[in-house]
Amino acid sequence: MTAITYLEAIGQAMREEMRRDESVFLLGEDVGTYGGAFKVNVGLLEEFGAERVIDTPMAEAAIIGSAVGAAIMGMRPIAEMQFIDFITCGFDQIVNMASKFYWRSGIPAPMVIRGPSGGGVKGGPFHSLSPEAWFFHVPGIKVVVPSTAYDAKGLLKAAIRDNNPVLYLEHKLLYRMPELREELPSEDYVVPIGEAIIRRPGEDMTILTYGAMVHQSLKAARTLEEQDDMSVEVLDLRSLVPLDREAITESVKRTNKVLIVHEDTLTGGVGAELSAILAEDLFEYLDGPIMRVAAPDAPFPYAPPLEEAFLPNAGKILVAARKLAAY
Amino acid sequence: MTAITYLEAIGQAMREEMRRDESVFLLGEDVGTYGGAFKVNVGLLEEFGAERVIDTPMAEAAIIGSAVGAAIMGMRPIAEMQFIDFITCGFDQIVNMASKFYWRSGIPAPMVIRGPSGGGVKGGPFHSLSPEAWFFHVPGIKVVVPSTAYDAKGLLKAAIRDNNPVLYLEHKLLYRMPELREELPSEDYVVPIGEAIIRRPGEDMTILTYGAMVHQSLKAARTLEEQDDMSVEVLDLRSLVPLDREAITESVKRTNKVLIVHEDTLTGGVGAELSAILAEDLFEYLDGPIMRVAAPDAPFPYAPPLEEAFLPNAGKILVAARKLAAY
Amino acid sequence: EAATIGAAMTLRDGDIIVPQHRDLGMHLTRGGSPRAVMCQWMARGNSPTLGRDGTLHIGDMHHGIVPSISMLGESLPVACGVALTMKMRKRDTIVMAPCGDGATNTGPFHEGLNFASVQKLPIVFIVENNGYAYSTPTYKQFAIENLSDRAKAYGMPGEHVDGNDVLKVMDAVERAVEHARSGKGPALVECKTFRVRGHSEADKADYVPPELREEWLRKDPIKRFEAYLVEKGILTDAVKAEIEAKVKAVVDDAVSFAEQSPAPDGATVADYVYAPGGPIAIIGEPGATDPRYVNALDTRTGKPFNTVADDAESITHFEAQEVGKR
Amino acid sequence: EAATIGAAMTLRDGDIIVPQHRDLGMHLTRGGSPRAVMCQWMARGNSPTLGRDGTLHIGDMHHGIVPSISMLGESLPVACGVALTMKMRKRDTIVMAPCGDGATNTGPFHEGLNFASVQKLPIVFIVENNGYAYSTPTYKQFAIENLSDRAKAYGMPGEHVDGNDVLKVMDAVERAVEHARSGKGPALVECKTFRVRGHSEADKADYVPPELREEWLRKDPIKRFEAYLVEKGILTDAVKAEIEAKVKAVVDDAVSFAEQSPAPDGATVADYVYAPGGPIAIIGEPGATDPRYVNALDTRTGKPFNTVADDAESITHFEAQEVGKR
Ligand SMILES: Cc1ncc(C[n+]2csc(CCOP(=O)(O)OP(=O)(O)O)c2C)c(N)n1
Ligand SMILES: Cc1ncc(C[n+]2csc(CCOP(=O)(O)OP(=O)(O)O)c2C)c(N)n1
Ligand SMILES: [Mg+2]
Ligand SMILES: [Mg+2]
Repeated sequence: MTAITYLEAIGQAMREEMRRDESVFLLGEDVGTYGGAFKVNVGLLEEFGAERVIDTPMAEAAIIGSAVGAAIMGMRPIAEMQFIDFITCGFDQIVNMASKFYWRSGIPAPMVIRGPSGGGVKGGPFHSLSPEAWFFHVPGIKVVVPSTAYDAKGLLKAAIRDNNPVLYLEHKLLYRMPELREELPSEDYVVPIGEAIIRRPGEDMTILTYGAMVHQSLKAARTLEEQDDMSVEVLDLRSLVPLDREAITESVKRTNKVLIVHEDTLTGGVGAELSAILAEDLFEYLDGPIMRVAAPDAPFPYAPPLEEAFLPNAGKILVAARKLAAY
Repeated sequence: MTAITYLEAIGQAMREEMRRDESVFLLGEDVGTYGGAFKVNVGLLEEFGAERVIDTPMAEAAIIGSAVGAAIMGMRPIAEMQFIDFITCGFDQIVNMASKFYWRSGIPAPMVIRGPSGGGVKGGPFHSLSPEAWFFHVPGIKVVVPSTAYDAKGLLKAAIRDNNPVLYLEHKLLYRMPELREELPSEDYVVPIGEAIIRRPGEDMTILTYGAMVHQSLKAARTLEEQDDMSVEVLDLRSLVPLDREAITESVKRTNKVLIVHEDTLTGGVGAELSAILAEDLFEYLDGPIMRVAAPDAPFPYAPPLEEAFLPNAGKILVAARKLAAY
Repeated sequence: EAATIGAAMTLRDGDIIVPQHRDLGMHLTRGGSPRAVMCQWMARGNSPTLGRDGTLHIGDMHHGIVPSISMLGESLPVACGVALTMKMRKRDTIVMAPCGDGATNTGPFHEGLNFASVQKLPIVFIVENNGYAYSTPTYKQFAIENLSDRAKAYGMPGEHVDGNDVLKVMDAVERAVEHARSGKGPALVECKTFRVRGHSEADKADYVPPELREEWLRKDPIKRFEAYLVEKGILTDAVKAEIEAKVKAVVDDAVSFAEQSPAPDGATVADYVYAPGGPIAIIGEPGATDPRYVNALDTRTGKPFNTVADDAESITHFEAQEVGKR
Repeated sequence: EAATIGAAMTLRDGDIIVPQHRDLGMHLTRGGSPRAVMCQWMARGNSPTLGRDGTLHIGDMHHGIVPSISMLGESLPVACGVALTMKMRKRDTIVMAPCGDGATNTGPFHEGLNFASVQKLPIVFIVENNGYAYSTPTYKQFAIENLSDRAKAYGMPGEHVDGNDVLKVMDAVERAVEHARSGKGPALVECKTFRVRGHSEADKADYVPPELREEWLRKDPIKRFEAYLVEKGILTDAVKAEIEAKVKAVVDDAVSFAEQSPAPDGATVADYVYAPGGPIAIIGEPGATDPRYVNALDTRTGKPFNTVADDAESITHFEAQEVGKR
């Protein structure tokens, strides 16, 4: 058994679920013949045929809406956005149709919406989106964000088996990252939706993060240990909806200092809610301000120097962590 | 001069701006002949003709997209959503087209998107939306929320004259509320975007709120004075983007306790960001947890007992305020 | 009425409708429960939406009715997904998806019809052209004479018919149904009718020229069908009285049932946002209503879905069949 | 190339184009600056987007080029707003809005074309049908032969033409332009062509049948036009050499200019999100470039918009006119 990439883990999850359950199918733009813009789906068309791996016209409302229609029939569609940025073109289908279906009718809509998200690959303003905050605010849809190959596979399987609409955000920067290659269990497994994981235990400070920023946070945490001999805990949320409040609370009660890190822009981001939860529930436990490291409130820029300045990274996390530690 | 309603104030603002500036025009579904679903635009078609008061097909992307096209030509379109809920059908035009236009090209897109928002009128899941959180998280668009007739007129005029896309959220519950009738200045005035206002000064606690909840907060504040002899300050944000950080900071530094109130659902709402800002910048000034009163994380329900249970109100604010005071 | 009911009359068991806000007749013709409709309008706790919604956005998959939402046009892509499932499951059932003249101008209408056509999905699209979208007359909505021509943009057959003549409607829709059922893909029928009353109760509709309304009132589909039945000697005064009595009984029953039904409990306001875990049945397959499936019953209540008439009110069902036979 | 350039050749001063990702030729034909294009591709600080974007999403209103975004189809409603302004200002100018075969399947395409038609807007829609949307062949995108038939759904004239014959394209588009300019409303022209290379540099396009590509390579629009010019005795080896030299000079100049241009300063990453206040000119009116207007100059830099060729490179402009005359 060989170590596989984050990208291959996603493909494996789909293949295994489609083999396991004939109600699972994939639809989207260029998902079949081409295998997806990043070749995530390579081999699926050959194995499952054009009826279960559907190349659609360029029409996000049709893709997501059809997924809803199939889901309420009891199928488990996976709707792929060629880039997650295009989810804005099917927005209404998600927030008004899919998310409210069970609540208003008792009919579950088990479906997954997935696609390449995030920046760091010179994608520019329309191919680098971190869309989680919009859907984090929409009751009725779950949101998961894998940061490792193991989770990429386990969370996608869990999402496919979930009876609700699940937004699965895969980070294109992690797709082929060599450091993320992993040997995965040969037997079937899922990563339950709603469980955060401590990537690095620590005593002096908790970093709450998810997605690609988990790796930047770990890098910063290592430096802080070496250079400042600080013990920083890194909690990978993995699932944003539902949120693992116990894990967050447990960690912050121990460390008493919190740094929140995400790639998405600052204002109104997921980090704001994390901070608000702590400021309300754990006020007595806080020994310092709740700090956030996130992208500035601007659209996502293309030019390397701008993208570099825009994205949070280990260096920026380090600065904030030291400031917080000194508090 | 007679006292006019919040709804009439909106109509007045459009009429006066259309008289003042021929580049201002209105487009949307049933805005002309019918005068809008709530008759906000009555008389405009008669005065300005079908070229400047355009009844469109039912097509939100066309409405908003056309507004963008006219705006970059130097016009100042007002795009009306029949109910603000339908803004989800034109979402991409707002977040990817309008909001990023100046940033990526240097070409301003001066336009207003407005429509009836909010609940309390048996509107049910698709006619009661508070959409501010989504756009609060989108750099490039401003968001204003008037709570009085004076502000309804002044903020709309400011929005129309602004050189950026502005989302103007009028609250349908306030449209004809008798208590909100006001005599407005006969001379031209605007309410500058970005300035909060203290609706009620106080020493013991600050309530940060906006829109219809301003009135519920004031009601609660009066009760707290009478029954608990507490002096509660109510700060009406009026503008969510840009946010009046000075006003917020100044107030909280004085009162040291903060209660955030909004009608929108809790998780990922605007209140989360307000709390996060305070937890980061004013940590030393806080004598208690930052509390929030908002709608539960569920779609907006129709039946009166459910709507009653769903919406925040003076009673719920009272409970939270007393809890916070007791802290 | 002629359009929505006439169209529904052409369907069989296993077919699925995706009705919109004007399609009460389609609901009832397909067995929709008058009690459920009344409970829904009165927002009772036992309504299909448990009081969450108050409009005709009701239905359940086991009985072939897809609940819609207010955003018009958005149901059409959903109809595609339902039909796609039928196609994948190699069924000979079809989907009927009606929409208004206004809805034909929405993006989802275009995306849905095009996708249906490319995938050769078994769908019959019914365009109920009633002359207005709220206050907006058709000439302010589109620059074509017949919305049936929009079918040409997707390579599907389209025809238009007098929507106030129930027999003509059935005739045209049957052709479309036949086309869809035989695997040739979707078809569209435009039913030309008129909204003689306001868009909603609040709407006085003073924007409608009186003579236009007069003209259409003369074309009243019910009166016309009635006259036809009388002429054919099918509808005697006795039969008519009998039917009216039945209908009145059904309505009275529904109203009093709804009036006696409880309002929803405010304490449940945050409930039912997420569906529970467990196996899901593919609707329409044998055993799909086995309680072990999460979608077999309404898991919010643990009871069967209640959007379709049960014995207590089956009279309507019978009613529909009656009309059906003629 | 024939489609986008041929179409652009039919325009006049004051007309505005809303080009998409394939329309470099349209940019240049309308005076777009090769230097700006190169700076944009190399993401220089002096590019039209100041390095914010790296694709052909450039333009400026004063020079009649609307910058587009990646979301295909969404530019069409925007084109309507531009044309609506022309109509309100009683101008005889028009908008040209191209899109691909794939984009014709999007909701905004439908909403935009329908709105344009209802409002009788002066727009010419050019559908560049190049056989594929990324890897998706037309038969997986729509079930019709000619996308020009989609015009029928909106009541606007539509025709299709060999998109690899620049003269035929100009001929057909001129008719459409004439129609739009005369106030009769929008018109659509489908140019049938082919994408002989990959969708992007990364795409090997191995999904395209070799023989199909071969067939289209034989129809190469440039070779064909060249042969025609030679036959007509317009294009002699001398003239050709001269043109090629000019073009090479222009490209070399653009490349070296871009290479010497500075990268954007990371410190500006949070800038330019909101436009400053002040009076706005209506584009195309006398005095619209008076610096007192916020949209007269690029207020991000305080300099004129730089998307159109200036004297230093006006050679291309001249180039376009040259070709134009023939
Ligand atoms: C996407 C969307 N935009 C706006 C509305 C508001 N609205 C409700 S009904 C209506 C008119 C619908 O006209 P039509 O489709 O012809 O249906 P009819 O009511 O005439 O049967 C409008 C604009 C809506 N429901 N959905
Ligand atoms: C709304 C939207 N969805 C998806 C994409 C991703 N995408 C980029 S190009 C492309 C194919 C476009 O095909 P077509 O419109 O024919 O243009 P062409 O590239 O063939 O000229 C797709 C699907 C997009 N740009 N916009
Ligand atoms: Mg209608
Ligand atoms: Mg193409």
